[in-house]
Amino acid sequence: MSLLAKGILKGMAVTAKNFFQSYYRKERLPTVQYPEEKSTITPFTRNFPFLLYDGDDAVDGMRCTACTLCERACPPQCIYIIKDKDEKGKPILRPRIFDIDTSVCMSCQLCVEVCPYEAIRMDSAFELSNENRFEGLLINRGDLLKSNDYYHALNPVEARETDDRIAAKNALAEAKKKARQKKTRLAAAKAKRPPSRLKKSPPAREKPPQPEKSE
Amino acid sequence: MNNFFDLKLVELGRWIEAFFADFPSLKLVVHLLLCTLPLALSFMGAFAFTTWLERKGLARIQNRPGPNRVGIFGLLQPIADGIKMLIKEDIVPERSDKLFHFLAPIMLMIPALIGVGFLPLGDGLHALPLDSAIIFFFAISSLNTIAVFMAGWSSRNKYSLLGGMRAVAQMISYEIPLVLSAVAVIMIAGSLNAQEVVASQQISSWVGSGNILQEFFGRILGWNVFKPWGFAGFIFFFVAALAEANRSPFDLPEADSEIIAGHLTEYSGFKYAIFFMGEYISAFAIAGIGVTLFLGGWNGPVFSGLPWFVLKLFSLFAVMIWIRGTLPRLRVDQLMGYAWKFLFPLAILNIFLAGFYHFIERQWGTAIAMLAGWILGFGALQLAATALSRLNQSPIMRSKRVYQLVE
Amino acid sequence: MSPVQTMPPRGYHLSKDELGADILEVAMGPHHPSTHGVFRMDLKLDGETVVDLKPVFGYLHRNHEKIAEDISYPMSMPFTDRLDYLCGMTNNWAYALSAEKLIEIEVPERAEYLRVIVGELTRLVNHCLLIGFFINDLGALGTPLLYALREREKILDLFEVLSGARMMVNYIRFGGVRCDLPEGWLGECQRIVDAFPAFLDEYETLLTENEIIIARAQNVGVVTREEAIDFSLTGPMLRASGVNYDIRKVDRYGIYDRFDFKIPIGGHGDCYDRFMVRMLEMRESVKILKQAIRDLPDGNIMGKAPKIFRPAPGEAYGRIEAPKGELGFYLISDGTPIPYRFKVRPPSFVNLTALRHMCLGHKVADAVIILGSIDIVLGEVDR
Amino acid sequence: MPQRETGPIGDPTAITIETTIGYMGAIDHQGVIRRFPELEWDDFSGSLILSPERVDEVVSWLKEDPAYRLDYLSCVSGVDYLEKEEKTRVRNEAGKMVVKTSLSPEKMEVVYHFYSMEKKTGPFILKQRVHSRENPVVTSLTPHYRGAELMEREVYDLFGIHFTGHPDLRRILMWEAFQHHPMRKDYVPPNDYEYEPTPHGDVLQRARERREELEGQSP
Repeated sequence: MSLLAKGILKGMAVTAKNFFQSYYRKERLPTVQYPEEKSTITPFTRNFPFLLYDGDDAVDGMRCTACTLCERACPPQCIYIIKDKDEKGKPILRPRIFDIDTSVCMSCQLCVEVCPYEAIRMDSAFELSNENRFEGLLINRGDLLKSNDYYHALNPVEARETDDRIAAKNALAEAKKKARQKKTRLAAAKAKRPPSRLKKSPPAREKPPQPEKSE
Repeated sequence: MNNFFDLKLVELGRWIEAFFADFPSLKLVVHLLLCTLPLALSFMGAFAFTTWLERKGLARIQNRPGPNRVGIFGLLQPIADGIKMLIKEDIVPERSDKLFHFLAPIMLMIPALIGVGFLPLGDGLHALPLDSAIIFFFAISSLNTIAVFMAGWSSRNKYSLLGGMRAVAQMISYEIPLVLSAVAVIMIAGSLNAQEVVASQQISSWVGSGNILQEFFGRILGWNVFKPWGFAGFIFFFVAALAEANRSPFDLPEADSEIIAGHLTEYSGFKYAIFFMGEYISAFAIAGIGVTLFLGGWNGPVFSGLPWFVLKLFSLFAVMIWIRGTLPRLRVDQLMGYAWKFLFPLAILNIFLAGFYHFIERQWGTAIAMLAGWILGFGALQLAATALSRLNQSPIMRSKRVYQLVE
Repeated sequence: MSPVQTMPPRGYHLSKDELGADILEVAMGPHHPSTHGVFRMDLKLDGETVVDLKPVFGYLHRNHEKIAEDISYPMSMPFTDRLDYLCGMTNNWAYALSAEKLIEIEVPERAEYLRVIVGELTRLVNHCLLIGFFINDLGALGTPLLYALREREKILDLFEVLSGARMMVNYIRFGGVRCDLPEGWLGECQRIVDAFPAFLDEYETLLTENEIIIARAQNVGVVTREEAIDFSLTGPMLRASGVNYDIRKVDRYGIYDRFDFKIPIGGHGDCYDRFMVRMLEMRESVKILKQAIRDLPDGNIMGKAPKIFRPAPGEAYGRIEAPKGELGFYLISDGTPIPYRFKVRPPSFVNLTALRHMCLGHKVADAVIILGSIDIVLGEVDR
Repeated sequence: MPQRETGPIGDPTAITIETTIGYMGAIDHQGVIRRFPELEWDDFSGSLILSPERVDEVVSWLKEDPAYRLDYLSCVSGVDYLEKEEKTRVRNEAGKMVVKTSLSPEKMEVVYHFYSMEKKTGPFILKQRVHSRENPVVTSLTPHYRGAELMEREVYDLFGIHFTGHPDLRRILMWEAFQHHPMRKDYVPPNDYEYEPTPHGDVLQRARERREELEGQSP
């Protein structure tokens, strides 16, 4: 160590520069003062999942069909689904209970990726503190359901793409249905078939692709 | 001349004392209180302000805003901290030596406050105007070694013990270059009296002359730091003072990345606050004696007295903060080696240089002496420093490293 | 090379009787400011000198391997983020690489470029943080650390825009990457990469010539070339000892053979070399990034990955040059969608083997910086 | 043949660093088979299967032989095989892969991945196999590669495989008082967690059921 400690003086010049520049240069003072100002949340930020519904009524417009694909794909197993039934006990393609335990959820987005109905998306809300650490962090169906408009506000690009995809899928399903109807009509005209067969083919929109049991 | 502020303060003191003129027994008490209480309170206030200054300064160096929640610019942060410290639980380790654990912060606080009393704050503002103030100051300030070791030993914590051991080794070692660099000043000033040391640091032939320019520079150029031996001595003194006050880069006793907080590990709440305050006030005291010895004390152009002293004190502290924000810490063996193998010989050499400079100054007059002194003094010091650092460094560190970039 | 003695001969072992003094046993950790997590070193000190050191692991042990052997292959991907939680991208990549070896999926070119971009950004992130903490261990009060964090933050923001999360990215998939770049991302990335060398210059002015850092870090914790290979050290630690071995160059996984970059090699194998090798590596990463951004082709981002990942029975060992060293995943498949054996070869865990050897005979303060220079993350050491 | 770096550490000028390095070369397995014809060579995984007695001899040969110079031990992993009916793909006389069902006995393996830093080749896989799960004992490679020390300790801890010749064989990730070896396939996690009522319990129960269901499936 020489008396003229060159390296030390150089370092001190750097810190002095930083000290003074922090008063007039933005990049030298990047702190965000949290409660007053919030750092910009990008549309792609993911935090916890939410469920999408179309239209105005949250329950009727629900896209989720309770196929439990997301439940199976969830690595920490924090999704909990029970299928809905109508009064007669017949299953309806929609969850009666859809819970996500946010204290367990690790925001991995695998549920979003496996969902074939584009029904589940990631929210970027991050202020989720709660007084009750058990029930408070368990988000149920009512709180999870958000409208498509909310999704459009959250991430317009992706939401538009999703809408286009669904529209295309619906159109395809519609076309198929029409074709099938036409075919069956033709077939019915040609040869008499038992009506039960007709009844058996449900509209393609509601038919889930075979859930991958092994996944 | 312009030490108006100091004179008013002294007058105020006399005025208050005058109320008790009829009660001889009370008079002494009041006199003592007037000497000590404002001093203690103002230094505690300065401590509070400095914690804010340090946090803010460090934060700005580190590109963050620092405390800004309590009060404007976070100025009330020290008060909030104080309240927090007061209401915190005081945890004493189960198997600690409780008496010494309790006494250690007090033991640190007392010599720090006494040391402050020796500082000549202004013209006539001097709580303990002893003739041998400087030697007393060094004697008293070395007592905090004991306090730190008490804290380290009584906590019954291995980190505390390590910190205490480091503190003893470090403080005793750095006492020597500290005092030796002060010896040069005392030798030239010819007195151990702090006020006389301050008075010696103005060019007396210029100061009383009435010429504005001479008046102005007479009060600056006389400072010891503007003499070759004084400049070198100031650096030695400052380095040793950093070590004495446990400031970075010599904060080994409380090295947080190695031994957690050293002797402070087992302290919490109010005791910790006292410890903290004691360390800051001893840092103040040692910076104050540095101001007195090398930076001309309360001397200054335009006006002299307390404001100049405060200004110099805080500037010195700002440099300490700046250093703290920049430098990493030395290792314990390097620290000791630096004191004994580097600072100590250089400080001794510096005493001889001071005598030499003083001699030629008297013989040939100031201008030639300054030139010759600067050249010769600096040449000698630089030569010695280079030689010492060469001797102390291992050859592996001397070579410049080259890194190869390969495919 | 003859078989070396198992216990290092360096340092010294003194009994209480030999010295006539007490040996102080200090448990440094698990809650210690500079053990970088919950790690413990049981030190035996003679004064300040380390005479014996025992690393103690397992405070963060989650048994990641056991968890992964219970769930299907793709479901382990988010868990790999949590291994070395500073470098989620490279962990993803290493796992994807091993799984792709197992089932032989073609990765499209654009995805390979994206992997290189995020992988090298991760290297910047990790080295920034490591160097900051290393200097912090040396005792600088946070200033270099905070400068490094300032720069790291910008890259983490990029990651957030790209993948949705700053650290737990979960971005790379078997056969590609999860999503394509958002609009404007590449420009922003280019801007940050272009500005990065300025930061490195400032940082080097601040640190590399500092006499205290030189005195503290040089000749401390020396690992010679032969020892480094013998200890299975990898990454910057190995290269600081003078071994030219970078898996990016040796294996040329992904598309690393297309880029022009060099490997910095240290000559002394001490803490200062490890620090400098990382500094230089960052510059090389910037070089790679510039080339990758320039050459990024259009096209698919996902290869033809099967929907159900069910590899044939077999085994695969894939390794990449993660910022900390060789990160390997050893997968054994028994034909089910669940891995039969899932083994992580964590670089920082293996690098810790040399800790005791490096620390013996040095001071306590050196033990701290040696640990800092190894660059450990306890999520990875304990898994 | 790249020149090997020589010279003492501490002298940067003494280091000559090879300027070109090629792709990672594959290791010529035939040489090993020629040298140790009696050893079992698993063509399927490309690995040499050893019984613990031969380890010292084989490994020191691999390390010293100029054609191999396996100086770098990359990874040590334990594998636990329960006794089970196994379907293996084998090549029949016609050269076609057919699935053959056989009862594979219980065994434990320690898998070593070697590379050569000098020759930039690898990996070479070596498996130490023991046919006992009760008290498996294999030979430690730590005397040959000090890098194996912690990795072998980990295998010992998680699989319960003893390494003879290991200097410091203690548990590493689990605590000393822990009884079991959690990475073994028949390890059942004890149900002694600090229990707190969580709404998550049902989910976990269903996950467990599904796992059992999955495990019941065959490929």
